Amino acid sequence: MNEFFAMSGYGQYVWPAFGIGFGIVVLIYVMAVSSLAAAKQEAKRRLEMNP
Amino acid sequence: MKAGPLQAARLVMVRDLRLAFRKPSQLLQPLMFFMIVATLFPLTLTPELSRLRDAAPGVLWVGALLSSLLALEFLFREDAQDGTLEQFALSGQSLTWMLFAKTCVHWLLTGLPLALSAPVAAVGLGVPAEAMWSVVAALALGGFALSLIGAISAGLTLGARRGGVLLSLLTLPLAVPILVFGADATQRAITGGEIAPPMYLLGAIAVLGVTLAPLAAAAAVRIGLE
Amino acid sequence: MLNVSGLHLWRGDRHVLRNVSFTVDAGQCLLLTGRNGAGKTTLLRAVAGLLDPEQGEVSWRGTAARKSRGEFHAELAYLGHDAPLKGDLTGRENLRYSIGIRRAVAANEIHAALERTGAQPFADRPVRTLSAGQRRRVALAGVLLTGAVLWLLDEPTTNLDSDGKRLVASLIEQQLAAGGIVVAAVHQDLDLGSGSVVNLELAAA
Amino acid sequence: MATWTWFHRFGSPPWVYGFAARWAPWFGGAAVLSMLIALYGGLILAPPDYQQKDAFRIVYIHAPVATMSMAVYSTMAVAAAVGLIWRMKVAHAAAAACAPIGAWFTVATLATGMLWGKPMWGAYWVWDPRLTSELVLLFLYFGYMGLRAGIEDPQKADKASAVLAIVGAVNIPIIKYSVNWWNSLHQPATRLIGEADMDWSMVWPLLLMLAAFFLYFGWVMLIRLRAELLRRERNASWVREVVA
Repeated sequence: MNEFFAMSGYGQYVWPAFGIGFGIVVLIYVMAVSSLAAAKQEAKRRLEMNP
Repeated sequence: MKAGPLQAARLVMVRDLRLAFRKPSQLLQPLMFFMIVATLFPLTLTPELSRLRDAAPGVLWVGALLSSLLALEFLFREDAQDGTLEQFALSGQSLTWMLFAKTCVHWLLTGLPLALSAPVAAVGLGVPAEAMWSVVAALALGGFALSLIGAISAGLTLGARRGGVLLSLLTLPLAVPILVFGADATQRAITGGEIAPPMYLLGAIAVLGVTLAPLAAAAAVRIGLE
Repeated sequence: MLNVSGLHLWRGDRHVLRNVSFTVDAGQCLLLTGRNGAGKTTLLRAVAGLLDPEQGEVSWRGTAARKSRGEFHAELAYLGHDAPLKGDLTGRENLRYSIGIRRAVAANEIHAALERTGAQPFADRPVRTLSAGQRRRVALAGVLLTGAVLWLLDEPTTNLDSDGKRLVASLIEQQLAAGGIVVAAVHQDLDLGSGSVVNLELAAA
Repeated sequence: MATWTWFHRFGSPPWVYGFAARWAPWFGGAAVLSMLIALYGGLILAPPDYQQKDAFRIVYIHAPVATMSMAVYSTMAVAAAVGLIWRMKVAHAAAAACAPIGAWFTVATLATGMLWGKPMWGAYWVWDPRLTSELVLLFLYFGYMGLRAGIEDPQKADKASAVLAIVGAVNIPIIKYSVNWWNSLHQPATRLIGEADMDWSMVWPLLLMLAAFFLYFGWVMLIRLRAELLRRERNASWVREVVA
């Protein structure tokens, strides 16, 4: 197992690369969802303001 | 009798040149800016000509780009504010040709004088005398391409708030090829190499720019006038 | 000749033009009235083709203006709120260039037009030294010089004295008598003695 | 006839909104599943590279995000052109939805490229032509988003940014060519992976990961598209029905 995480000595590069890469993948998703939620919220607010 | 598109373009050029010469102080600003930039490099880098010579292409081209950007902001903005650009768009004439004319004037007033006076700055950067013609030719051609690219971003930022910084943000990435080929031509001129290959590429970009940039600028200006 | 049908236009969040339709024929004048913000300027700019309506169409001589923009604009003169003049040029120079890009124009023609609008006395001063009313007179001379059939005028009498208001009215009358069309946004009455005048009141959005 | 109906449907915001809502979960599920399989294949099943040892495994994240950074720009430019030519609101909304996604993919490309560069070149940043092009691409995205943010009127912002996207798309090949030219003057070409001698067990996880990222892009793009449509159509009656 340790051998797997060591990545033949390149672990300090491989894991951050995957971490940042998939971190951004998650980030893009979270931002998309929150942008949709914000747009819905805004539309609801307008609906309540002038029904 | 309706005027032809070339007649209209010629009149726009005459008008813009006349307007520019009514304000001679503003006319010289890009040139002076370029000279100051070129002076700052020896002061911050090294006074040794042999080392400055290596940096010379970069200094000349970054300086040219920045001073071209400086004047770009006024390319369409004043005409848009006083309503004359709107009248161009409603004249029944090709806006593309008229904007091409304005872009040519921008080059005549910034790119060309800058290229012609570049030897003064180049001497101070240790560029050998025999390279001067090539330096001038590359800056003149590259400056023309820069003006064409810049016309698109100047049109696009017409409708934007804080147009100044945005204008640079839009123009700089698009100008990368011009800088690369231009600086390479200058580099080759300084080291006594063959400048034809990068000059051909610079020429190709200018030709592409002449055919496409005024069209894009006209589309951008029409959007900006809305 | 000028036919506008079912125009809808939004500016950001405001539905400014709601289903505006009208037809104006040769020799007719359309006066647009309505409160500030009712969309008079927007309508004029949409007719001129400066704004892109969401829905609806402007057609000129039976063809969509958007499709034959060059021909339409060659027959159109648009005068907005501010006189479209360069401050560093004289009135005469301004006209030489702004008309020159449209058609070949002789110096005596410009002179005659400036005489008609009473702008001749100050036509050789830089425009930035002129008053707003004087600029408007220079700009009106420009409208005359275009020789356009269709005039779109946005508040043509602003900044003009009573003398100037009469001038605008008589220019419009002459344009109508010659078979032209005028669409003007106004908020005070224009005393048009002759010619057929139609009113269109825009409701505030 | 059939294509025309399709074209018409994609021009209708409520239809596209519903379509996006229905399809996004499928894209999402397929993307996550294939990403996990590809990760297993890339990190565990694939043998280490004979030269780069295990460092080569960065390819499984770097290559997909790099591909996407370009693919998203192309999608954006095509959508922008469709919006401009056929005056299609949905296409403009799609272009707007692409920009932040593409910019983040570009950031990911630069970050993973730097982490790969350190063991291979001995420095986090080397002016490698591919990384340099990515950097310029990031500036293009910044310019696009800056222009959008700088123009208040949404329709005007749509049209102006569409012109910029098209100009950028024409320029990208020229930029790439110029950067390659510039690089060849100063240093011999560097290659991050020996593309020629990859074993199949190394290749399939890469291909699967690429497919996974395309699906993932479809997923997040559909979500963002819905948000853009809601914002643009906030006065339309269908929006009232959707949120009520």
